[in-house]
Amino acid sequence: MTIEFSPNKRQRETQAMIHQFAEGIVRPESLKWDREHGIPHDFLRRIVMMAQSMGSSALGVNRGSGEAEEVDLETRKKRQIALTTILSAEEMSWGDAGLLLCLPGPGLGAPPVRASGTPEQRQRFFSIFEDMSQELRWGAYALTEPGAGSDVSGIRTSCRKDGKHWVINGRKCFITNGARASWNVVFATLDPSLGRAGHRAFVVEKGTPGFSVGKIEDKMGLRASETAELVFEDCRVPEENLLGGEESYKSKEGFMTAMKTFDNTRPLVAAMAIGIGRAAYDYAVGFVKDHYVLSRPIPRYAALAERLARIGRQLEAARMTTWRAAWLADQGEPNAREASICKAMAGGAAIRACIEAIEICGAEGSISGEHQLLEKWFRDIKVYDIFEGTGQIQRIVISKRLLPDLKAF
Amino acid sequence: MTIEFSPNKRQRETQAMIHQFAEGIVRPESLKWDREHGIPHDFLRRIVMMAQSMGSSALGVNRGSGEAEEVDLETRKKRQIALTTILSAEEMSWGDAGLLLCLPGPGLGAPPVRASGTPEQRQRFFSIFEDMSQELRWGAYALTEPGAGSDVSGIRTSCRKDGKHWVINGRKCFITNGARASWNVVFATLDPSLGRAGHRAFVVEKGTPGFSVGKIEDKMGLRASETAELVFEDCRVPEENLLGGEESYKSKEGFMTAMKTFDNTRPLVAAMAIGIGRAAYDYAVGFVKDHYVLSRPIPRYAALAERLARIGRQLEAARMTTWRAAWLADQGEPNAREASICKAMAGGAAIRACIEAIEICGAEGSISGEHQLLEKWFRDIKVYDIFEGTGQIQRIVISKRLLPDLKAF
Amino acid sequence: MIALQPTDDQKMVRDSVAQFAERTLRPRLREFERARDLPDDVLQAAHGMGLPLAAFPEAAGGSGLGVVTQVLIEEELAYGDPAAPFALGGPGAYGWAALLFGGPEQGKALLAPFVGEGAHTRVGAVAWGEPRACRDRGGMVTTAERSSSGQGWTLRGEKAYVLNADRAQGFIVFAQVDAARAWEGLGAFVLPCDAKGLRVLPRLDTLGLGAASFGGLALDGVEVSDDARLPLAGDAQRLAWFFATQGLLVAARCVGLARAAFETTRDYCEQRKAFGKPIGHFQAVAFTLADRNMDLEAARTMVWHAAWLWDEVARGAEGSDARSALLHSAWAVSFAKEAAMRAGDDAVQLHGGSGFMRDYPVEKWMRDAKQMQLCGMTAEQADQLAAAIALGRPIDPALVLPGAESQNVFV
Amino acid sequence: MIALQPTDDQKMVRDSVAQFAERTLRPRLREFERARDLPDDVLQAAHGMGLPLAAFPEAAGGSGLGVVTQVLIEEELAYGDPAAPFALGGPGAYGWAALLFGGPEQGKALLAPFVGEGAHTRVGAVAWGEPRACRDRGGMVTTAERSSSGQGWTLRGEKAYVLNADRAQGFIVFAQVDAARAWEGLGAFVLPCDAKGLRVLPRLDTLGLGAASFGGLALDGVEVSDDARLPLAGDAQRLAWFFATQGLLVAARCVGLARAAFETTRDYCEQRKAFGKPIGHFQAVAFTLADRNMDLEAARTMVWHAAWLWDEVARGAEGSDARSALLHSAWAVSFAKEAAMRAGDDAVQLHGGSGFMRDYPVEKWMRDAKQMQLCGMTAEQADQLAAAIALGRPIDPALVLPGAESQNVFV
Repeated sequence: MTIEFSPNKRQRETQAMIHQFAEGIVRPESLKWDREHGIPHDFLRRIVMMAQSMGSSALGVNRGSGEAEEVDLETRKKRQIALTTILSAEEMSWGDAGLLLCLPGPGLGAPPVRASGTPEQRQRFFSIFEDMSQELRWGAYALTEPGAGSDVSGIRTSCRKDGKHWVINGRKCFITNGARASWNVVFATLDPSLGRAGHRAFVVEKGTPGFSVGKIEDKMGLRASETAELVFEDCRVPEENLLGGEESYKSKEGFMTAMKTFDNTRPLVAAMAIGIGRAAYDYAVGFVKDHYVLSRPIPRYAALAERLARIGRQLEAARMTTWRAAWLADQGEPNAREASICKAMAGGAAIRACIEAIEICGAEGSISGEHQLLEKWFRDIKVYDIFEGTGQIQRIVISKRLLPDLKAF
Repeated sequence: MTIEFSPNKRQRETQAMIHQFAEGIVRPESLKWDREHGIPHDFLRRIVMMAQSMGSSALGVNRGSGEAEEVDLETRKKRQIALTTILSAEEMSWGDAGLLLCLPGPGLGAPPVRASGTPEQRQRFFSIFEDMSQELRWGAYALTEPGAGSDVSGIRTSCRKDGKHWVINGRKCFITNGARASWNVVFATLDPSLGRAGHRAFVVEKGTPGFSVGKIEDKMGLRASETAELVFEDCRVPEENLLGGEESYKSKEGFMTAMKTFDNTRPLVAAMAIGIGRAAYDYAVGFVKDHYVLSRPIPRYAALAERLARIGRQLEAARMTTWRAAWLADQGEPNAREASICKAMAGGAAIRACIEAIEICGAEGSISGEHQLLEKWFRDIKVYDIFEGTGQIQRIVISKRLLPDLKAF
Repeated sequence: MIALQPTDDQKMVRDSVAQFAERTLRPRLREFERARDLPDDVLQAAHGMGLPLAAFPEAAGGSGLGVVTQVLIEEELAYGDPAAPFALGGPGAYGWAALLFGGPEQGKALLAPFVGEGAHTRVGAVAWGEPRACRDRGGMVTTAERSSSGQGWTLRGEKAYVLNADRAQGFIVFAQVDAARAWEGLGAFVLPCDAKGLRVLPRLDTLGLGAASFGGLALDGVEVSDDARLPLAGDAQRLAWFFATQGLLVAARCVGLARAAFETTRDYCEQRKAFGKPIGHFQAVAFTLADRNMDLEAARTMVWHAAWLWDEVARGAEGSDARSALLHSAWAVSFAKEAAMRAGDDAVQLHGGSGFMRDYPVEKWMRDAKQMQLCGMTAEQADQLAAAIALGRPIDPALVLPGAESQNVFV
Repeated sequence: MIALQPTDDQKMVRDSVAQFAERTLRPRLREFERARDLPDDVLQAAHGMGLPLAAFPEAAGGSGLGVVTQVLIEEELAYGDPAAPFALGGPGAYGWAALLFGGPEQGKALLAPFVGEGAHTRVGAVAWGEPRACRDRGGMVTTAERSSSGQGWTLRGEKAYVLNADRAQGFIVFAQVDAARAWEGLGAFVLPCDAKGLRVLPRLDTLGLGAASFGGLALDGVEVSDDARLPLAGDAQRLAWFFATQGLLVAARCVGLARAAFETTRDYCEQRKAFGKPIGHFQAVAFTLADRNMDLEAARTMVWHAAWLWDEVARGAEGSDARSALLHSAWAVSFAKEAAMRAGDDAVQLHGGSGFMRDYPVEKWMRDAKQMQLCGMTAEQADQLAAAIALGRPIDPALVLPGAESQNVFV
């Protein structure tokens, strides 16, 4: 082993390719998508084609999560899958964070299916994404409920066995791509009093009787991305869609699956946040270069420089912890604490970056227009310190690992 | 009523007088006291004489707490006792915070005796401070124990009645002037299991059998002030020294006395902290004026200005909340939340002020020498966010008043 | 004397505004945002209460209630909807500029249209900002040149970040009169909205305060007479004075926003349960609420303090002094603006996922808070002002006044 | 490739230093502070391990282990006692300056005395800072003038904030050679401690790092020969390079201090009980620990990153680039220095009253942290450096280099 900080050749190429794509093709459309609350399917289709044509982890983010099989540790180490994914994710969301969430594919539904699905289920639910030339498809992850956000163990959506089906009743909210998804991984409980042991995860397919889509959320930001409410009224799910099959629930698996997903996705979300923060930082740097006559002394220069430097270093700090969490994942080492650290740092740093970048640009920074996406990033970023576990939740995770005797607050 | 921010004539005179005294007489000695761990008695005597000669609340701080009787609300409103006290305290501790703690008089022992003492006790314990021309005298307040700091309800020092005496056993620590005090107000418990109801407060006089002084603390700062450990081994206190007499303990009084003291003293401590913070701020301003050639552009000027302004405004913010807490006290209105707010803000702001002031002055700011007290203030200030309730404790108090249902964490 | 309680008269004004804010503004703030305007009934009500003229001297047709009363009003209005005080119209900054740079007489004349019948439809605006920095010197790109006739002035250039640009009947436009004197060589000119050569630029789409209108002006050789020039707009001290007072009013609105965000969030944290208890009963959440409550108490008292100093200056009280009023305004502005941003940010944070949804007001308040930081005077400019005073330095317009190379702000 | 684990060799070095730090330094840190020095046995042990020469190139008599290994060592030493790495003696900054401004040959010659027998008693020092700003121009007050003979130089002035001034056998002194060129007109001169006209000023009494010696020099017409001047000290880029690398080593020490404060405090919070449970089990306390732990992880990785970049530059790796090394050093310096200050501050805070007492190490760490912020390069200078690079601006010595008008630092 050694200490090195240079992405390998393939990673650098991927970064460069995505950056070019983000700058030249994504950014010019970004504001339109935000205002029209969505991204045209033909645009998404072009991306999918592009990715496929280039094969490899061209759109690392998407592909990284798109594989049906857990890869063995050696390949993982060799390909640095987690690292490659976060490097791509930062570039991607530097271009537009909404697009990244809209990308066709199993998305956040992938990790639980891959981690806990039976071979048959993995085959069945991943295969639909192999050819999307005719139709785009999505998978989604439905855990949050009106009454259970940070406290995932508090879910009330119920499930009971009835013959060869499971009957699900309840509501899920804030589900990314939940309405367009071909299937949602839905968490429910046999009996709240059983706590985590009572949890079950199901793959609920579009069109399942009793499953309907509630309201589509009107959000502060990420408005190109669909956030849906899912309604389950005596929704009958065939037993073969119980994730992992009956057997696997002898242990706490059900709930652990949810958690596992978080450990995998927190560095990814951190990288996305850093991408937005960096976009704001780059914008501010560019603004200063364009708007100020730097050839002569700017009275406020020193104060301005300090602001810029603070943004830059906070983002770099978050980036380094994110690299670390991902690197550990690729080493097959536990990284729960590190994953929470990078998520918490990235959320905070990126929000500060957007708040401060607007301050640097002054009134101009608050205006929405072509090539003026700063105000959009300000609207997009805030949720990155909330979903996949708020900053508070991350600190709870970290605390528990720092203080072994600490069970709960 | 009205909204006004001008101290009255008498308050302004007092401020000016103390400021002059602090600058001309106190500051030049300050470092010596710090290094020699004390202030010569003849110097303290001079101050006492001075104060008496000038009568009035010349040394508001000391006198404010020196009166045996609770003044009635009307006089209180008219004389603005609390406000006058904090205005004086800020000036005083701008000069030297240690001196303020060393001033002869009942000090922090005064509030509980005044609030809960019987007329006879008030007479007996306050009278000794009337004439200190021959001998300087102190009172002190002994609550904290090695095992009970923030958690004052956790005291273990025990007391039991034995004939006409109370027998006290235990240790008190971090007691300001505890060793030199003619009497200490000591909190003990009949039985920890009784909780607050079991608490009793005693006035333990110097020389009481079984009472001895443990180690004198070697501290980060405030080194001119004496911080003592007090040891009670079968210490026999005459029953007439039970503060308030048996009767008064039918209720939770005992513990409430301790709390009452805090409500009274928190704005005072806040003002002291602001005084130190302002000393650091003024030093930094003066340093910039002296060391920089302001007649020509200073490249770092804008960054420097921001630092200075931040210090100034944080201190002003703390000052305003302190004025508010004291003003409420003078109005006879409850001010527990406001008292904790100003204590928490002042501690934080003053510490930042000292940290940042040194940063502004650079290496020079870290050097100890005549007219170079910045490093001393840095050492003095930290404890102001700790004693009389840490910043965390203040926030607990505030939280409970913001969230009525919240009983404890 | 030190006293921290409004007079009975002030209480009465404040309470009636508070009622207006709670009953009329708060329930409709999303409606205003979508409409990008305040409806006529709201404007009439506000003007009926005399809010836009409260602080102006009686001599100039105002109610002469002073700045302290004004900040009490601003806090309540912003508590209802932070965008409302920006969208209310009336003389606003135009009125303050008229008095400050025109003097009492001219000021009175310029304020006249805003008094009495139908005043609620009248709006004044100040055009200060510019889109780009002047490349070759300090000061502004927009110029005012002596007309060929030797009489009157000709204005050329583009003004930006003008509040109510598309609603105002009258503008006070700042332009460079004497290029050589840079920031010291500015002039202020009164223009009617129908002046020949004056074009109002398209309204801007902003991050927050959606009900308020922000825009700009194009000046293609606008001719004005000599008496359209306000005589006192030349000196930096007075300009700093103008921006500090405008900033202070915005600071008061920041206090209102911070209070709205704090109270709404506290209530949410009392009701919302997680892990078996109200989230407010977790220390990390409770302490955040405590910190925001501290911000609020401090910011309000600082704003009161600065406002009181201005009233003292106005009535020429013994020992009163504009520099001290400037210093305390600067402190209040930077503290209150940052406090409002923290309040909005934490409000969304503590609401969790719901905070990000437009069903709740907190995401709007977070956007409004950021937008407000860019109105009147920024925290950075205020800090520069405070430091200059603390150091006994002359006020450097290039640091303290808004501009492409300090920070542009909406006026 | 991205990899974040020391090599086996690096681990071996780090572990042995860690052992030294825990067994020899930590238990005696108050002893060192009172003695205001490190005792001979400690110096011998450290030099026996080759610590002072670890990073210097083999060609110059060093161990050639590189900067990454050096920062691993610095962290461990500071973890033992933050003052130790400053008080260890050896070539230190003198060695770095010799190589950087003298070039490989002269550098090697100047480093020679620090290699081999009895080296542990030898100390080098760099005299950069000055007590007062130059009134009439940028640059330094201390001058180096051509001697009347036309041969050699004469140095006049006063140098301040010199680490090990009273211990060094040799100095590298910076002085103004060409007044007209201000910061670009500096020269560096090698002086023996017994040079005629050189007076070592009394040791200073500082806030923290008590075991380290800080002082100054008076130069009353010190004559030096031509070859005493280091040829490459002229350009600002190289000077920034020097301070950035020195700052990076201090940043590594900040990481060590932060780790010591964090671990000690975490343990305290696990044991200390209040309200019936360990105080660490209250969210406000636990989250503070979590935040300091985040600081620590981030700061360390940032320091590694910058150090790795310098090693890449040193070995002329493809695509390596000093500007990027400067940028990452600047980020690491400002982040680590602020992280250390937060760590010290919170350590005292969470220890409560005990934290204020000298029976516990935390109050010392808080003072040391503040002192360290003023060594090598300040966070403010680092931020100015980082911003200049981000903006593609030339590096302004008046903003980035220590000086009476930026911030003096101890070198």
